[in-house]
Amino acid sequence: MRVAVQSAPFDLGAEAESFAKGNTRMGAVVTFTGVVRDVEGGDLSAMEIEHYPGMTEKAIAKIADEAATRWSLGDVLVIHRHGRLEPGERIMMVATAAPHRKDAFEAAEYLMDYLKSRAPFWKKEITADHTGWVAAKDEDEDALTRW
Amino acid sequence: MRVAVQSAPFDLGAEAESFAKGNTRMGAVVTFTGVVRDVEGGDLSAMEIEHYPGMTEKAIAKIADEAATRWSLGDVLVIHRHGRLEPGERIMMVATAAPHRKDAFEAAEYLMDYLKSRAPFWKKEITADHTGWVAAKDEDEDALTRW
Amino acid sequence: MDVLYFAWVRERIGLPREQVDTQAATVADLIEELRAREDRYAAAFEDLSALRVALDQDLSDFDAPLKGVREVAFFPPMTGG
Amino acid sequence: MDVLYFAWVRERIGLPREQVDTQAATVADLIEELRAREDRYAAAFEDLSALRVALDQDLSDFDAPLKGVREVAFFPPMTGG
Repeated sequence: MRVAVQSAPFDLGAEAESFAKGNTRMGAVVTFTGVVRDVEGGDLSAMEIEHYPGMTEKAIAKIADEAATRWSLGDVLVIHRHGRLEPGERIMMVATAAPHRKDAFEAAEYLMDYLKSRAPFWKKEITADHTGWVAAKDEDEDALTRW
Repeated sequence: MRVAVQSAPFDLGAEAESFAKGNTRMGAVVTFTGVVRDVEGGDLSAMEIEHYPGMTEKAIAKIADEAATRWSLGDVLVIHRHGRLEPGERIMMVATAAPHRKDAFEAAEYLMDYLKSRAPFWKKEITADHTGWVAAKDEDEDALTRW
Repeated sequence: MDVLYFAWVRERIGLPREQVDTQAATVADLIEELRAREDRYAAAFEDLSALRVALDQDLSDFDAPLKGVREVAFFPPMTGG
Repeated sequence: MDVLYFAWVRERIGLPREQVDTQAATVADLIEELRAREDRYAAAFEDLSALRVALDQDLSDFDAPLKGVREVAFFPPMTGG
């Protein structure tokens, strides 16, 4: 398991390749990558991601550990950026490796659902004429009831 | 949408990177990669994948089209190899890009479920002392009832 | 009409494709004709529940009509992915 | 005890962390003390349903005891991923 919380960009291709290379005895590898989308209207100039150093790493590790107890997993990778990101930049990725596809998919979705609402990150959107914190969505909180 | 049916290996890192790069207005990118696992007992020497040239491409395109009508998707990629593969080699990958993670995940799972049971590929396992066609699993057929 | 065989159906029959001259109205009728030919066909078509059929490269059913069809393929349940 | 603020809680209060000398028994008691200090605190703690709390870097509840706790953090619902 590897958890990285960083301001630097990450190389999706290299991360996916090296994760899969380290898990050739697993039948299924799933990756999820989150990208900064432009807001409605198309005038997002940047997104700023604040986090809680210390707690962030612990919270993510706890989520990944829980996933490993729920599914048969060979490996988990979580990378999450903080700081200033521009539209089109990649915010974060998770990767899961499992003997079977169902475990790899479900564990990746579980990680995403919990990272959204239980890891201490806060997003701020900066547009030409406005700056505002992104509100948590009810649907993200509701997604947790699935597990 | 890109569908590739090929005997040559594919470069997961490069494919994931280029797929994500082409979809920076999508918030979510999911990839699934299938890997040749060793069989129980650990003596798989190779897997041979037969397919139905002509029908394969059509069947995959139909599955991908259906996914695009069911979910809000920006893009779909399917690569599936045929011929001889050794343990640890990558058999296939799918990638989906969508505005939201739920669509990207569900569409990728849908593609996988249908590729398993509705695209004309057949796997043969070759071990030191045995050669045999992989039997379709009831659970793979059952997986389709979810959709 | 072109008849194609894949995986163990191909192995049992011993060839990947052949031209078949037939007046069979449905897939099931064609299977009856093939079964009657030789043991290897009878062996391949022994258990229809273990077989699938595609007509002109689209999955179909055993009771589907063959009128206008140019390519019939028989194979076991697929195991892709 | 160290008290940390994140996102708009930090912006409303105007600082990211401070040392607070308190005998508050629970998180809710600590919030009452902070609210009473100044308007900016009252503004930050106006709507508790919009706030979350972590004790020593673990998510917790407003009625949790503060005994033995070294670090309390207040922040809005998280929006990671």
